[in-house]
Amino acid sequence: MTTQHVKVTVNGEVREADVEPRLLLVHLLRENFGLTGTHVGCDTSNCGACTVHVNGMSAKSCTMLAVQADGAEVKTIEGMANGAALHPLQQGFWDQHGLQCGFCTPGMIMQSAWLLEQNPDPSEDEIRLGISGNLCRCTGYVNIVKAIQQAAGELRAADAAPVASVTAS
Amino acid sequence: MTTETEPRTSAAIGGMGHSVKRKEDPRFIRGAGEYIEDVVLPGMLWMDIVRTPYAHATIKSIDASEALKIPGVLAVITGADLEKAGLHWMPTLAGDKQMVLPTTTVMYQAQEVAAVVATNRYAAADGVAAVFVDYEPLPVIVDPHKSLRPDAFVLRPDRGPDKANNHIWHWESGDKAATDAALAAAEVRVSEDIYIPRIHVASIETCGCVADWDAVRGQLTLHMTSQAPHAIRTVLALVSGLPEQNIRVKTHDIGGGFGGKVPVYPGYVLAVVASLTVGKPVKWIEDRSENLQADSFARDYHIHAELGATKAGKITSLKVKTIADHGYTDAAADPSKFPAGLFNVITGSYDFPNAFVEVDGVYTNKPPGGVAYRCSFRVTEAVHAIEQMVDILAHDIGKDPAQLRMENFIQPEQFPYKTPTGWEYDSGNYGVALQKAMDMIGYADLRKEQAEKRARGELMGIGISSFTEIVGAGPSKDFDIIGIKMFDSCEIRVHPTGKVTARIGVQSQGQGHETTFAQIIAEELGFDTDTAPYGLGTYASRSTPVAGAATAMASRKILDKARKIAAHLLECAEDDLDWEPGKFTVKGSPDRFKTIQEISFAAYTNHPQGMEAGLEAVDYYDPPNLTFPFGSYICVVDIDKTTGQVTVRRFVAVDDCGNIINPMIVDGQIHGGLTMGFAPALYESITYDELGNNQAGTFMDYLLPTAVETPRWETGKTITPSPHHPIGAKGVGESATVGAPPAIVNAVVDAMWHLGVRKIDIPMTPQKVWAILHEKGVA
Amino acid sequence: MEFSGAVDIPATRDHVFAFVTDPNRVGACGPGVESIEVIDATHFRAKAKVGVGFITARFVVDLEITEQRAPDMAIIKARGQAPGSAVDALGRMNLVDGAEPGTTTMLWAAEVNLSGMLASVGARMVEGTANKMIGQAFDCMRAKIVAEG
Amino acid sequence: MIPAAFDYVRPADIGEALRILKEREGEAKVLSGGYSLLPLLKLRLAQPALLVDIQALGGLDGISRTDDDMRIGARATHRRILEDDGLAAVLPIMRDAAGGIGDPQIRNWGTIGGSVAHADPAADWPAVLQALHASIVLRSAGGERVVPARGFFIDTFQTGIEATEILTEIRIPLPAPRSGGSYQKLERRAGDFSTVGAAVQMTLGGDGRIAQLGIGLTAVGDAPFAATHAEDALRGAKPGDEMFREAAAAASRQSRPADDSHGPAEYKRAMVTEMTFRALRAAFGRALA
Repeated sequence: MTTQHVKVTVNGEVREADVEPRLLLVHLLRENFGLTGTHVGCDTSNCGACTVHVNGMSAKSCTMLAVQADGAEVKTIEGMANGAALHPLQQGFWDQHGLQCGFCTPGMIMQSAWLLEQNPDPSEDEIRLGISGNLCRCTGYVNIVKAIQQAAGELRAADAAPVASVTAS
Repeated sequence: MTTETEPRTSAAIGGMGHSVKRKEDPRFIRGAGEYIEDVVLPGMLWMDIVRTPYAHATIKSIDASEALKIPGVLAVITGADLEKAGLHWMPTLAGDKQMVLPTTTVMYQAQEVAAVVATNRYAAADGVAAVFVDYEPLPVIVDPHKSLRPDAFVLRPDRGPDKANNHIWHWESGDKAATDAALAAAEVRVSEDIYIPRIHVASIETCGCVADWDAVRGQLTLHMTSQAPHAIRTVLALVSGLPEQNIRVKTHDIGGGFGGKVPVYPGYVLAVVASLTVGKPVKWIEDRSENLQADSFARDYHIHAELGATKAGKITSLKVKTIADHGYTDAAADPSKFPAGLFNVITGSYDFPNAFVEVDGVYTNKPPGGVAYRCSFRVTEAVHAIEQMVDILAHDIGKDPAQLRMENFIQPEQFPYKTPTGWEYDSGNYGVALQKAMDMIGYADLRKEQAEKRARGELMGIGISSFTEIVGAGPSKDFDIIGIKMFDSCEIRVHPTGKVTARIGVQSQGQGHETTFAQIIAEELGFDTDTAPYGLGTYASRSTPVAGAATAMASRKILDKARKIAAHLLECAEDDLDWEPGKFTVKGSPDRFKTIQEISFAAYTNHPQGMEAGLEAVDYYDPPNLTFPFGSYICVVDIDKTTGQVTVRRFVAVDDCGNIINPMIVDGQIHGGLTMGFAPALYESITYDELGNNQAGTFMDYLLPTAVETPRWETGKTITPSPHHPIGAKGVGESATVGAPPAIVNAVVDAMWHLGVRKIDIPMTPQKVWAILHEKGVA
Repeated sequence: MEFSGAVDIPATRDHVFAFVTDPNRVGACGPGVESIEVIDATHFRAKAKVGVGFITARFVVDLEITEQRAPDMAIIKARGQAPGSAVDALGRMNLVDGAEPGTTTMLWAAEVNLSGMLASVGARMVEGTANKMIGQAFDCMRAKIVAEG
Repeated sequence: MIPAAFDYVRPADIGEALRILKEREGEAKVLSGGYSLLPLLKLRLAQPALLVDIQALGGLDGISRTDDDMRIGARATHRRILEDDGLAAVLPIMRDAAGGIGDPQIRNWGTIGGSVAHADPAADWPAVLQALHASIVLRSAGGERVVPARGFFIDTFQTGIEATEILTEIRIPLPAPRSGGSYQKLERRAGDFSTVGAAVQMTLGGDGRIAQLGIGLTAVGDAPFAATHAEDALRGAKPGDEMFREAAAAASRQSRPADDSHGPAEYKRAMVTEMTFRALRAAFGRALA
């Protein structure tokens, strides 16, 4: 079988692998790179559990080939926290009980992060539309919406704060 | 009954009533949960499964030669291979049997036919595509009514000449003669056929396992995503002949279960066989199509219900005849004495003397049915029927459905209440819950709005469901599964440093057990804990009612000993001590106290002479009765006449699950349960064409609701503690799934009743609603 | 799925009958047929790549002439199998004299059953596709018979 | 679900891409965003020998305006089209359609060219291009040809693209003043394929009558098609609900839906009437605005 070399910057770190062209990006992340926070839920690009960012855009990594991502910047759930400090979305999901079994959560957080980059102050309708490509079977979405709202508020506050106080914190 | 309670413990202790943040979440939000697909063992191989396109066919031959030529493919396992070892059939939890792999005949589309073992999942998939199976198709039965006809072919000749038909079992409850007499005498009779289709739990994580056979130690470890690891272990022991102590079933984080991860699927056994064959760990993870086409299903109940009442609207009798489509084998996970589960809770929240229920289980060419879908043992089916029948009666006699319910509810002073089908409801206060829901939603104003809209030709409906759930299986005199009693246990050990380890018998699938069980211990003893599992598994919302009770009882045993130690330390009599969570204080001397941490240390270092050291206790809780959570839901829908689309505008859910351990988690469970009631009401169903092809084999056609359609749930509570439960709790994870569908159905019918619409089966898809409106000349 | 139709062919019934019951001649008109293996006078096995656009599946098709009465009628059973999918078809053909002397009208009816993955995920395209393939097959037969003269 | 094996190339420029397509004619399949193709590869319903990924080809993802038309690069994503204010100002129907495709992730990666070349009868763009009388630009080693969208969609998953061609651009004639368009989609749930979709682009004449009209329908035939009977009924007519209803009924009669999980053909035909009526009304409203 022919393999191709791929080089991907994942969460800021350059990672390389020789892969079959048919290897799905999600399998490259999970099996070659050991980043198992990204999950597979449906195979048909409906559930969004595999959502990651590729070159700053949210993508369903089960519907993308590893070779398509060659040369790209990829961000996964493992890259969201800054050491011990949780990303505001991670904090929001925890505080607001925005998860139960946790399986859809990484994809949900990655999609929400992309949503808030596009629209820092979304309405509830915009949030719900923004996560319409991510299915959750446990929560009924109510607390997920609250979690995203909490994070949006926090991120806006951080943006509005003077730079000095951010660096001081 | 109250509607709110003040926590007894401080926020720092975080006992019952506190919205303690979940202890399990930090790993999940970082992507550090460990689900079954994340398990990687050294030298691990992959297994993939060849499945039949035919729903019923003879296997003429299986040719694996091309598959074995593919680089990486190591073995292909067929039914013939299993037959040599007697592994081709396995028992089901319901006492039927199921094929691991067929040797002669496939019984449903996507049934397992062969397993391919390879060095990686891509090669395994290639191997599956290269196995050539030659089939001779046979006639197919997908309709259980046809299956019962005398001229129907026999699906399961293996059951022997005594059972040469497709009828599995008959089960009945109540007094038939009295019910017939009451119905004959009734001033008003209402009868309807109600079908609840096949649905699939479709947890976002599919099923899978890693089987690891250690030939040197003779030890099999099965890593899996299962709600019932102990039942799996028992079945594996029965099938494989390995002694139970040589089998270890290890569950990891579970990406949703809802009942779908209780059964033993052939894939698990195949992975075990594969590991035994090749001597290496073997991983099998099903894909979504396999999950939707081959895993066990819920519902598929064909119900005929008849209600008798007075003209004034007092219900006098209920008679129900049901056909339960179980597919080609009865693999339900019901308690052994209850082949139709707790379906005879069908008299619901109402006080009437006569009821008779009968259910017949039937085979068809479909995958095994009868598993839960976030519901206790057929209670959803029961509630679906009674709540629709009550609404139809109300409409027929021209009485408001809320009023009719109020007039027929079992009244608070009637508890404990014996139902005509033999259940003893421990507690309830139904009218208050319904009134609260009506107040929250503004019922009277909605009825006015509806009248105005109807005058303008617009379709708006209001639907109510006042359900009674039944959870906490169960008392061991009645409840076992393949002989295993359904008690649950908790073992608590307090370490000298005041840290606690608790081992409980239930498996979390996202309900937050790590947190809520810690809260019970905090409530009882005043400290924080870590937990680990042992027991029969989580199904039927039984974690809190059964294992939660065990946890409280074990805590109380510890408290008894702690009191003795405290008396010793404080040099006083046990009776002179006051307890509050966290410390014992000498009566009248608030400065003389010992904290539970101090007592814990003393238990190992300074315990009274003659007392055994340590501080630990075990409790096997065998509940004296089940618990009966209830609630009242009200739903408002608008219907687009031109397209048939139903929109749930508002949905108020008032639940009573007794005393609440963690309000935040309870609300989360209710939101989720409501969504899994909403989904089959409007979107989800698995249908089959006449050849037995599953018509919803991917998420493109099996429609899980997204955040866009899902209503913005409004929740409220009443609190009626269970009188026999140590902490007065009941269990809540499924109530909403049970209660929600009829509220939505009733709302849709209510919107169209004036057009002559009496009922509509779920899912109420746009095309179905439109067809009705079209027939009535409205669309 | 049931399909039926009638095709006028400018050739005699004997000629048409001989053509449609000869796998080596009629085989090339089967949708996507890549090879035909004659097992005996009434049993054949074909390999065919069937699909629409770039959506295709490779089928192994077993054909059997289950009944024939020259030059009037024939019944053919076909079973095609591909990974995860199967197709079963029963075709019945009656030949009658056409309006013009020396011509034949072929009345045909087919019942086609699809099982497995294609039936589950491809339902919305199956009927139209099957209809077209059958139409193309008969057009092909007609053209070949005419070409044979 | 695992695709069958294939080779993959990512040519750096269009010349190289076209050369590869020529060399591997019949075996190669162009890969754009991948959101239509990959699910089929994973189901093994498509097994090309070679994927030619055109992501590195420059200049194919722009949206620009000439004196005559709007030009949308084949690799413009649904999201880019959704967010382009200039395009929405001229052709609001494009925003209607883009916003209803799939979900946010799919809109981030799926491209208009990919969708058009894929020709799923339930996809939205093909019907919109019918209504707009758009043209499709196809490039091969031999040069470029521009073909009308009407007639381009031959059948389910079949178009007029040759195996050696790459779809590079969509051209939409600039609408005259007093024009409006609308795309109305009926779906079972957010992110679902259309049950029925109706695209209408209308231009009013100085006399207030309908001067030009295009109607395209989604998911009710083997391929997306123009509802020419309805167009004929309305061209030159005075716009109004009654006329719209009649025309919508004509569109319905021309449609050829199949029974499937979205509903029986009868339901779909009724929905063609309803969605076409809605689109006509909305387009008319926009033409007046």
